[in-house]
Amino acid sequence: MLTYALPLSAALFAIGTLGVVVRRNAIVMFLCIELQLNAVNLAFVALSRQVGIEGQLFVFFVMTVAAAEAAVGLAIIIAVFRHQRTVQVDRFNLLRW
Amino acid sequence: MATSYIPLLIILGVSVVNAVGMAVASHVLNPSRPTPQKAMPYESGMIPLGDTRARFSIKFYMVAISFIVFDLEAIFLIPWAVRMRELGWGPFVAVFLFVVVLAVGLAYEWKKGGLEWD
Amino acid sequence: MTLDYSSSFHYLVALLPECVLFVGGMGVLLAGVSKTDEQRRPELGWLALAVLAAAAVANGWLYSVSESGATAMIAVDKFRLFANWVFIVGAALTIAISLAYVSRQRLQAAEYYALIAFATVGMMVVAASRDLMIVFLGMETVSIAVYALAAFNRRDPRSAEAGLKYFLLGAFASGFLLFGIALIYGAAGSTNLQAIAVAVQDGAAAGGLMIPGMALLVTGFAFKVSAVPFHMWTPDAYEGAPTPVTAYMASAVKAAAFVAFARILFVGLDGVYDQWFPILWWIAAATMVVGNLVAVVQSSIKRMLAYSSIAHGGYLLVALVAANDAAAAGLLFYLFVYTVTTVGAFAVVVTVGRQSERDTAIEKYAGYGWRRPVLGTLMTLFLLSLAGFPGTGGFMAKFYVLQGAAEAHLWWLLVVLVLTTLVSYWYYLRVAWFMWMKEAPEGAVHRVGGATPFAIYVVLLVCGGIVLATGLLPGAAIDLAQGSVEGLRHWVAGTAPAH
Amino acid sequence: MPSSSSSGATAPFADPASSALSEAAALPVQQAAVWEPFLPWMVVLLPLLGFVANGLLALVSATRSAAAVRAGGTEDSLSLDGGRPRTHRWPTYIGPGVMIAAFLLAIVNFAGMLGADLHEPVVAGPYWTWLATSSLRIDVALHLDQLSMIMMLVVTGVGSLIHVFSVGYMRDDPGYPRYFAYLNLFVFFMLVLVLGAGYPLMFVGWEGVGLCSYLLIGYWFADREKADAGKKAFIVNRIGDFGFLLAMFLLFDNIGALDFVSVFEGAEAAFSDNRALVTTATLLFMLGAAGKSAQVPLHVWLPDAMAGPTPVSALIHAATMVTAGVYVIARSSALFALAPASQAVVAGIGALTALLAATIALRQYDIKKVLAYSTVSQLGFMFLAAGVGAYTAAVFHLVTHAFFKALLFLGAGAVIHSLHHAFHETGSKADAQDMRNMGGLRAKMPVTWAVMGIATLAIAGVWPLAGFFSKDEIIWYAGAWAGAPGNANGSWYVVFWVVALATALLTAFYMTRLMVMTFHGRSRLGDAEQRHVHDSPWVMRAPLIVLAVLSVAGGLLNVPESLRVLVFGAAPFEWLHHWLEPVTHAAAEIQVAGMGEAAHQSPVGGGELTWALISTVAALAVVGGAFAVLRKRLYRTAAEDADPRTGLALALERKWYFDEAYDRAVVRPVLALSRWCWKIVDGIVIDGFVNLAAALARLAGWTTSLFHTGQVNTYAFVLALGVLAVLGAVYLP
Repeated sequence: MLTYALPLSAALFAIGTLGVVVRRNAIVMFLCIELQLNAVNLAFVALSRQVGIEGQLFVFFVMTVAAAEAAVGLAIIIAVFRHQRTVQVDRFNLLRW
Repeated sequence: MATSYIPLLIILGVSVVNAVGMAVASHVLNPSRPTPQKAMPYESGMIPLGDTRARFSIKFYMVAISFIVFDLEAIFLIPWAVRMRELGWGPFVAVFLFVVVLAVGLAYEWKKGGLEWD
Repeated sequence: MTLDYSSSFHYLVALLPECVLFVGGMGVLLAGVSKTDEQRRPELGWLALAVLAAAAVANGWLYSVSESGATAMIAVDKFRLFANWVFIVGAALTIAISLAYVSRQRLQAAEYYALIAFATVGMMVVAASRDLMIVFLGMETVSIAVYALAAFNRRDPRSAEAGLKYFLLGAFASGFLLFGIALIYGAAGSTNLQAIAVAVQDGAAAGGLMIPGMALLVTGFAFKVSAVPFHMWTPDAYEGAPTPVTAYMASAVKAAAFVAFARILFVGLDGVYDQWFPILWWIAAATMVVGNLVAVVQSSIKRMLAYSSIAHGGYLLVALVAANDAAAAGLLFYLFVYTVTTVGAFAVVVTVGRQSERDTAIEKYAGYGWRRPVLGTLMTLFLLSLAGFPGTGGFMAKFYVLQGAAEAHLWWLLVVLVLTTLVSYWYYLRVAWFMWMKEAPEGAVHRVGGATPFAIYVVLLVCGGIVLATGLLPGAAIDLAQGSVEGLRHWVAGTAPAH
Repeated sequence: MPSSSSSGATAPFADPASSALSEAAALPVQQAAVWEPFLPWMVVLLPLLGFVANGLLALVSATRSAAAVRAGGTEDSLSLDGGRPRTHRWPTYIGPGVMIAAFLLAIVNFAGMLGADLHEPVVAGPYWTWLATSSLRIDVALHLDQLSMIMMLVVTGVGSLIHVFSVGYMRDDPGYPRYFAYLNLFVFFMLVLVLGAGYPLMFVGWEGVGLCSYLLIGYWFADREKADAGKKAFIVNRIGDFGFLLAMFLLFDNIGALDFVSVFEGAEAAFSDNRALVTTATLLFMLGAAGKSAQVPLHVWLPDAMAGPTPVSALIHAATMVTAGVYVIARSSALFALAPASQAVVAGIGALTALLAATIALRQYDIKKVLAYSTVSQLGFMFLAAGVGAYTAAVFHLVTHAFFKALLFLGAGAVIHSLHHAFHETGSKADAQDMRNMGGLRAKMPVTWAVMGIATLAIAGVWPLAGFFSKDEIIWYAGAWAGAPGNANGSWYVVFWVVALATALLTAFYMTRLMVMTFHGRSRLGDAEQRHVHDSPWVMRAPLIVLAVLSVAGGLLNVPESLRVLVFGAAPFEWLHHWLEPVTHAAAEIQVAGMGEAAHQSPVGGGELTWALISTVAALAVVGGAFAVLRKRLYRTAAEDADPRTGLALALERKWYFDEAYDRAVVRPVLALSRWCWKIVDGIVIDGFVNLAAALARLAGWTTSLFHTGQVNTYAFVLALGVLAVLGAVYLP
């Protein structure tokens, strides 16, 4: 079981990472981050079969954190949208290196 | 155990192949002679104006966020509720405090007018 | 009393400062809701300060509480309590320099102060936790609150942009951190640091999950402490955020990440020192070099201080790499001094900008010292302390870290540290040079007007006093820091880690 | 004076070792009467109090002038015509007052030490524990021994004179209180440097004097060039600090302590089996010393530092701060003795510096630049002395140099002051520091001429003035070391000896040139200006005269037996040498054990008296010859003098192109590197990585939308790459 679940989790995580790197829409990027978190959830659940029940408990916490991030993140995205009329991150250039 | 899912997988595979195949086939087999008229979204209807993305009111967002928060409340309450009697008073107090915190959050949102649609 | 966590009540006791601050934060929030009067803003700030004072009392009281054993999820040790002082002081100073800013910028005061309180709670949780999952929750509490704070000024597009960048990248990095935790959990069978240490001793590192887990964890924390090459978000976020928030991010938030990082590395991952040593060695060196070199060419003081904070992160990483008691105590002492100094410097930046985001260009400081001698003198003091000039707390802190590095024979890191410190003199003194050696531009003289808020003066004098006191009479603070790390690294009774 | 007559005194030029050994035998552990230093902390504290008082006055004055500007006036409306404000009157008493008080206290302590026959350093304090960790304890305490006593006397004594001089010199400066605040602060840090009882405390002073030097060089900050000079000084000094800090931590790691007493006790044991380590440590100290004392190749800041007010140049850049490097080496003599290679480097750098700077001084026209290069050159002499283990000679030259170089600078200051006024009165734009604009001032400024003449003869090494004895001793020791039996680098020391001799003659030449161009020959001033040139007021003249007396008599401090005939036996025999014996004997013992006694003759034969006579005759000949030749020469004013220089003259005028070389080799690359880090490492990638990502994307036949990766994506990309790098580092080792 673990031999399938962990690579799957890693693959999902990698897809999420790739998504954050290549997508320009802030919301899509955020969705990709959620995908990463859920990949970790998968890993927790899979590992908990071997290790113990806490793994499943952790998933609850991660979900809560993800929800909180979503709330704040979307609020920030809305704030940005109000100024810029876009959520394409490559249009933001007020702050540059 | 896993074998019992095989028919399901087969159906899934067939449906995917079928759907993709039909879409591809129609593209491949279809003779393509576009005219300006044909290229319009509605060949003989109104010419569409503006963005296809309709604006949603910010209030939908507020409701959605509230929903997520109180939805997640449940995943902490249910495991406790299932075993409430065995767990005793300690966890009860803990859950009580948890709910109080959420209640404060709700009170804040209420006072701020986050729950009013208008 | 002694805590053995036999009842849930013990957790409440162990988390007393957190509880006090959290309840107080909610109180501030609700107080703000009930009062919509614009004039009430400063009062909410004072209320938040009072709550912090209560938390400080609770923190002091915890010194009289002991725990049985050193394996519980929530630590009640001096390491945590010292870190709490840093967070409380950092938060209090931040609130004090925010009072006028919040009113002037018409920010939502209740939410602003409550978020700072909640973020501080998160930091305390981070410092207290002996469990990776609690560390994660604490870090997220901090991060989410600070995302919101960074984007807090809704009228300023730069603030929103800073918040978005910080949020996207911070969440991204949290993913790596979490994945690392999951892998370590799988390898060690627990997220408890002591259990992990024992598992590593029993050979858990050979399983193939531990090392990548450690690597991901390290990168996650490297992001939180803005170490090169995970620092890209820092200048943008620091520049765009409201200046008091920038002060808070550069000081307390960074301190929290370092405290957790130290505990994890020194306790849980001590057995795989050989694996993380080279990684952190290179990250530390790169952070010092890039942070200092890039700071040289900055023209905005906020950005300069952002890169300076990256550079200081590099110095602190040296203490982590050294991984001995002197370095650990040095880390705590450094964090304290650095927090105070940084907030002090930002207090001047806020004042120069007249409670807004104006005049952040370093050229705007021309002649400032002669126009506002007290502010100019104190700013010079803070800059000298950041540069590590003898007689200031910054020197003592750096000296202490260097001592730890020398004891660990990290000669090359020591050379890099000293050399990059010398580079840092350039950009810190450039500001001092503008303040004292340059003539003010035409017309600037007339813009001096407006009294400096009382709270800012208090902050400046407190920070200046601490910087001087820790520079000249650091004995008490150093004793406290040394006492605070006793036993931290000796995680299994009787076996001192050897490297 | 305790001119103790030990048995080792029969050697014509007693080398430190034999007399040290014999004295140790003659005076077996005789615990001298315990000497209690009298308020030594007060000596350090007084200048600090002066700084605080003057600093407050400066702030009051600055606030007032800002208020005046706000009220619609200009900075000039505050000028001091209508009576001096109080903020400008009080510093006159506070600034020199605290200095003189400190000097008197220093004398009291000196007298006490004289009477005590002290063999071990007295550590006053600890006043408080600065840092106490499990492995290191640093106390704030004062290290009082014969060496620090000499330094304390020089710093407070010469410092007092220069403070008094400044009262006249800076009288009309709008920043008068600020000036005295900085000057007092400098003296405070300088005293911490020389009196601190350990390397960390010394480092405090070390950094502090650097900071004050920076502040005072950039004192007239309206002038961009001058502020830049301040920065240059600060940065070059930082390079020196780097060496100092590293050396300190090397010592800590090997000895476990940083206070002088423990370090020198533990040094031999700690380093006996690891000479490479002590060589590294001492070389790092040498780096620090070279930065502070302006030795090649770190000398470039000192001539630029002349941008500051002239009394500052006299105090900081001639008499005290720049000698800190010599002091560090003398203080660490027990360490340097363990590292002959480092000593050779010290001697070599010293000799090279002495020669190079002297050649540059030949072709400078700015009177202060000539003196600056002369200072660099004389510091080179001191390093040479330290490098040959003649620490007494180094300190001796340090003291006499403080006298005559301070005198030269103050004299030059008087000239500049006077000319500046004259040019100001007539509205001339001529440069008051350019010697081509001077000439024939002797008649107008006889006192200044006389005292500067004395100083010139002293620095040129003419008998019986101070410089003659101190310089002669250095040259003599350099030659003596060449013949030491165990000296592996003997042939190098022959070179050093020759260089030292040649430099001494160059010194005589360029100083004569300075005198002639300034005071003799045709006056190149206009008639209008001539009327305004005159000697300085008494408050400036008095310090000059005192320094002139010291420049004459200073040599009597350490007259060797063989030369006593030259002073008709009027001086105590090798007083300074005996005085410093308790400090230097440890180093001397190690040296003698390592390479045997130094030969008591020059490399080409001849006793000390012979060579002393030869050198003074040669110096006199050069002075006389140069005077005769140059006096007839018709100099043109700076404005008229437009001939392009070529060849060696150009190279000398351009100071051997050091500045240009540094600009190309260091300044520009560092700035370029900073920008590179900024644009490439940080800004990144905006081009590089993005294009890379795009190329990868195309390669995979992906969508073209990847062409426009925004910054956030780029940051995320870098972050992901970092993760991959870390993972790779874990997996691939």
